[in-house]
Amino acid sequence: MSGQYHRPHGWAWFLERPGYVRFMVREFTSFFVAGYLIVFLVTLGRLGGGEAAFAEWLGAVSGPGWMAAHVIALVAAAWHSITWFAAVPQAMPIYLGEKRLPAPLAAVVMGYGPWLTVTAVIVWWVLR
Amino acid sequence: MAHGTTHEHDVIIIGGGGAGLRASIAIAQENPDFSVACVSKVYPMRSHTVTAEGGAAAKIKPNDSLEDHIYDTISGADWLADQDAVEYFVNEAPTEMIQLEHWGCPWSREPDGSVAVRPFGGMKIERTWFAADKTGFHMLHSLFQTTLKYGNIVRYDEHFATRLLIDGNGRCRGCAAIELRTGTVRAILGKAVIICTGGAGRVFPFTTNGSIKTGDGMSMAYRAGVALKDMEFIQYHPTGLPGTGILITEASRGEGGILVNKDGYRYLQDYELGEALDVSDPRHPQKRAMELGPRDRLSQCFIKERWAGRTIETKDGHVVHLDLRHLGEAKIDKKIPFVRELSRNYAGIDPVYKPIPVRPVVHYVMGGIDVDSNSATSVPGLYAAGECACVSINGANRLGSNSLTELLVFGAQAGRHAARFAMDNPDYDVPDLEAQAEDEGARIRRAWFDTSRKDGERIVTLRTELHEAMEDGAGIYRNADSLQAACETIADLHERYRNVTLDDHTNSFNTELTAALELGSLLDVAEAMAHSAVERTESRGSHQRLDHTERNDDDFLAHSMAFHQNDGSPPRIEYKPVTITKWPPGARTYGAGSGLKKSEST
Amino acid sequence: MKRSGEAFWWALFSAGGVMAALFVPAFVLVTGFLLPAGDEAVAAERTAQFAAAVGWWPVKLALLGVLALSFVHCGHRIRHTLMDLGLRRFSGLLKVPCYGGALAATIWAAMLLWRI
Amino acid sequence: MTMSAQQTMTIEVFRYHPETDDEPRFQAYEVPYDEDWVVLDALNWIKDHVDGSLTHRWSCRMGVCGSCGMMVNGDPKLTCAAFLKDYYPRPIKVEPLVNFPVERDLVVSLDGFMEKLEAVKPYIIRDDVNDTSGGEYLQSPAELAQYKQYSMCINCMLCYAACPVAGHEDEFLGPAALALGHRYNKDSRDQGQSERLDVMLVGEAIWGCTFVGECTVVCPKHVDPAGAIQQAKAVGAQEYFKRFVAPKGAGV
Repeated sequence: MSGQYHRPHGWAWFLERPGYVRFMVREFTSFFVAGYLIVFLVTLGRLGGGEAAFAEWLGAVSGPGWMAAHVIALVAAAWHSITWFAAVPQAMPIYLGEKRLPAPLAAVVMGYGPWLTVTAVIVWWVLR
Repeated sequence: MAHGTTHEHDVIIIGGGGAGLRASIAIAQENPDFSVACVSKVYPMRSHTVTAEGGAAAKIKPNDSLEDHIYDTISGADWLADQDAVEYFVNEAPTEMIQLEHWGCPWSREPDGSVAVRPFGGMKIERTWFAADKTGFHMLHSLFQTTLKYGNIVRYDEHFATRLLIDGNGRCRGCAAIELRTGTVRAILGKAVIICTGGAGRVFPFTTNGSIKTGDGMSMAYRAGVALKDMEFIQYHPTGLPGTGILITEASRGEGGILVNKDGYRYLQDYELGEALDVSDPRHPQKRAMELGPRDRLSQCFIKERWAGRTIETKDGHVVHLDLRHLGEAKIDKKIPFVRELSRNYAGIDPVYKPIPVRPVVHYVMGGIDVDSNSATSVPGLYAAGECACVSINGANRLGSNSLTELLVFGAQAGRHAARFAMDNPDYDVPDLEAQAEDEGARIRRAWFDTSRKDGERIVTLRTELHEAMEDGAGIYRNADSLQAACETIADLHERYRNVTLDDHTNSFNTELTAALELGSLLDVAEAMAHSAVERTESRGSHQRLDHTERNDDDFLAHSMAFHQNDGSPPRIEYKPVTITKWPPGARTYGAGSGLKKSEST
Repeated sequence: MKRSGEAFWWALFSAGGVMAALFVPAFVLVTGFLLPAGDEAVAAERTAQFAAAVGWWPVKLALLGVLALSFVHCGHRIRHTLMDLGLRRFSGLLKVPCYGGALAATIWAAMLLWRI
Repeated sequence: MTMSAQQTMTIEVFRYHPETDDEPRFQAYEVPYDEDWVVLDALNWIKDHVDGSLTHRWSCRMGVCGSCGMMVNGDPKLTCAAFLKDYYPRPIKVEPLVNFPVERDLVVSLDGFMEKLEAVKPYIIRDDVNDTSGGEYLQSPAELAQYKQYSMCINCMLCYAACPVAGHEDEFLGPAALALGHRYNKDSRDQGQSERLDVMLVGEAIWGCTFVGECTVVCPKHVDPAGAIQQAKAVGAQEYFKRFVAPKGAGV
C-alpha cells in the first residue's frame, strides 16, 4: 500500500515538448542580448577613447571571429524581437467594441511595424 | 467495504449539479450557522448541467408576460403539469435568473446592456436567456464558483451515495456514501436531505445524457418508499447527432435553422405545425410553429417521416437535416458557436457550409421523485429538486429552456424548506443511523466483493440488454405489447443482476463497483418507466401509444405514481389528480395564431 | 501575505523587453556590420555620424534608458531561466548577480556615455 | 463481422494501483478500430469487455465536463475529443495527466487544483450581490467581451499538465486558476480585484509564470490562460506603482 503515485520530474523537462524547446531558445536569447550589450558598452568606451581607439576597435570587429559573434547576436536579438512582439497581442489585447483586434494584426500594429520602422530609421541614419 | 467515520451536518444535499449547488447556497446564505454537506459522485463542475446549451426561460422583457410563460408551459406539458406549481415557478423565475446574473453568469447581452433573450420551441414570445450556446456550462460554473464563497458548504466530492438513512420516526437523516478514493462507506448525517442527482437518460442507449446520469437518486428515493411520478414521460430531443447522441441545441432552430427530409422538404408543415415560411421572410422563425414546435411533436414527426421512407439512411441510422447555412457564418459564430464546434468535431460537418444530420435522442425525464411544490417528498425530511424530481411543472412534455430555470427555482425552494425542517426537527439518533450505514457497507461487500462467485455476467451485457429493451419497448411510439415485453425483460434483468460479477475487488477508486451500482439504479428507474407506461392507456405529450392514440382526460388527467415493492414484484401504480387552477385542458395546437390563451380550449 | 515586490522587477523586465526588441537588432546591425564595413573613408564618415549622434545629450539619455531597461530585462529573464532549470531554491540569491549585474552595467554605461 | 476480420489497434495504458503497486506499469490492450471512436471509447470498451479494473473518469463525452483529460502520446488531451483515426495504425499510449499525483491508473488527484481555484475567489464580489430588487446589472456586449474568453474554462486541467512551472513550483496558482481570477477582475460587475490581487500577487503565485505559453496551446476551449496571466501581471504592476502615486490611507 503506497498511496498516491508522484511522478518524478526529470531535470531535462525542457526537452519533453517542442514548445518547451522553443521556450528555452526564446529565454536563452537574453544571454546573447546581454552579451551583445556588453560589447556595445565596449564600443561606446572605445568611442569615448578617441578616433584612433575606435578605428582600431572597428578593425578588430571586422575580423571573422567578431563577425561570427555579431551574426549570432543579430539572430538572437531578432528572435527576441519576433517572439516578444508575437506575444504582445496576448498580453495587451485591444478591443474595438466587442471585437478584439485579431492577433496577427495587433502584432503588426503594436510590434512588428514599429520595430521595422525603428530599425529602418537607424540604419538609414547611419547609411545616409 | 471499510466502515468510515461519521460526518454530521445540518442539511445533506446529494448531487452537485445546478439544483444541488443552488440549494446549498440558499441554505448557506439564510442559515449562516448551518453546515451544508454537498455529496456528489463527481466534482460539481462535471455535473450534467454543464452540457445544457440553449438557455433558460424567465420573463424579463416588457413584451412578455408571466401569463404567457405559464400558458406555454402548461400547454407544452399537455396539461399534465400542476398549475399551482407552474405559477410558482414562473413567478420566481425572473428573480432567480437575476440572482444568477448577479453571481456572475455571463449572459449574452443587448446593446443597451440588458440581458438578451431568444425564442425556443413552444413559446409565444422569446424569453430564453442564454450565454451563447453554453448556458448550462456557464450557469453551473457560476453556481459552483459562488459556493466557494461560503465556508459553511462542505463538499464531499466523489462520494457515491447509495442509501438514504431513515431514523426511527421515519424521517430522512442522511445517506451512506462510498468515498471513491478509499472505498470507505461513510455515514453522512444531517437533519434533512435533498436529492439533486439529475435524470436517468442512460436507461436508453441513444441519449444526450452523460455517463453519470443513471438515476441513482431516483432509485434511492424509490427504494425508501417515495413514489416515482410520471416516469412514462421521456423527452426525445429532435436534434441529436447520429452515432454519439450529442445534442444540437434547440437554439439553432430558435435562431432560424430549418429541418428538411431527404427531399430537402420542410416536412413539419405536413404535421399541423404551421406554414413553411421562407427563411428570408422576416416573420421566420415563427414562434410556436414549424421548427419551433414542441420537442415531443417534432420527434414524433421524425418517426412518421421515417415510416414514410423520407428520411436519410446513414451508417448510424436514419437522419434528417438541420440546415443552418442561411444563418451565415457570423451569426452562427456569435449565437451558436458550440453547435459549429460539435458538428465539426463529432459529425465532420461545418454547418456554415453543410446541413447537420440529426435524429431524435433521449434527452430528459419529465418524471421523477414525487415532490409537492415545496419540493418535499412523502418521507419527512426528504426533499428533491432538479431533473430527478417531479413537481410537476413539466407534465407530459417539458418546454425547452424550462429545466435550467427549474434547477434554480426549485433548488432554492428545496433548500429553504429543508433548512426549515432541519430547524424544527433537530434531534436524531446517531448510533441507529450509523448502524444503517454500516449495514449498507456490509451489503455492498457481500453483493460485489464475493470472490468465491465466478463466471457471472458482465455489467455491459445486462446494460446492453436493458438498452435494447427500452429502445424497442418504450421509445417514441409504444404499445401494450412492446411495453409488456420491456417489463418482462427488466424483471429478468433484475434477477440476473444478482449474478453479475466484478473483475475488481479492490477499494480504491473502484469504478467497476460504481458502474454496477449504477446499473442497479438504471434497472429500478426502467422498471418504473415501463410499468407506468403500460398502465397509461392514452397518448399525451411524449407518451404516444399506438394502441391508444387519443388523449383521455376523463381517466388520465392524473399523475402516475410508481411505488417500489420490496418483495421483488412489479411496482404498484397509483394515480394522483393533476392540479388545475385557471387553465382548463385544451387542444394543444401549434402553427400560426396558435396558443391564444384560455379562449382556445375545446 | 504581502504582495510581492516582484511586480517592480516584472514591470522593468517588460519595459526592457520592448526596448530590447525595438532597438537591439538595429544596434547589432550598426556596430557589428555597418560601422566596420567598407573602406576607411566610408568607415570614417559613418563613425563621425555615429559619434555625433551618440554625443548629443538627448540621445545619450535615451540610450541610457534603453540600455538600463534592457539590462534589467536580461537579468530578470536569466534569473527566471535559471530557476526554471532547477535553481528555484536560490530564487532570492539569484537576484544579486542578475539585478546587481544589470545595475552595474547601467552605471558603467552611464560613465561611458558621460565620457563621450 | 468476426473479431479476426475486424481491424484493431493497440492501446498502452498506464496502470497504477495504490493498494498493491509501488511503481506504475504499462498494459497493452488490443481494441477494435472504428474511425468514429475517440480514445475514451476505446478505454470504455476495455473496461466493459476486457478488464473491469481499468480506472478512468468520464461523463459528458462532448468536451465540456472536463473529466476525461489524460496524456495521449505525451500530449494533454480530452480523450473524448482525441480520435483514434488520428493515430491509427500506430499504438496509442494513454497516461494520467502529468504534474498531478496519481490516485489510480488514469485518475489524478484534484485536491491541489481545487485549493488553488478557491484561493483566487472566483465569484462576484460586491456589497449588493444578493439583492435582486434592482433587476439585472447592466453589462454591454463590449464589457462582456472583456472577460468572456476567460470564462470558458472547463477545469479540465490540461493546462497544468502542459505547464512546467506548475510541475516544479507549488506556490504557483497555475493557468486555469489565474485565468479565472483574471476573468472576475475583468468583469464589469465585480468590485473584488484588490482582494484577488492580494492572493495572486503573493510569492510565486502568479510570478512563477515565465510565459512558456503551452497552457494556451493545449487548452481545448481556447481560453488563453497565458494571455490572461500576463494581463493580470500587468494589472499587478500598475497597482504596484499606483501605491507611490496615491499611497494607501491618502484618501479614497
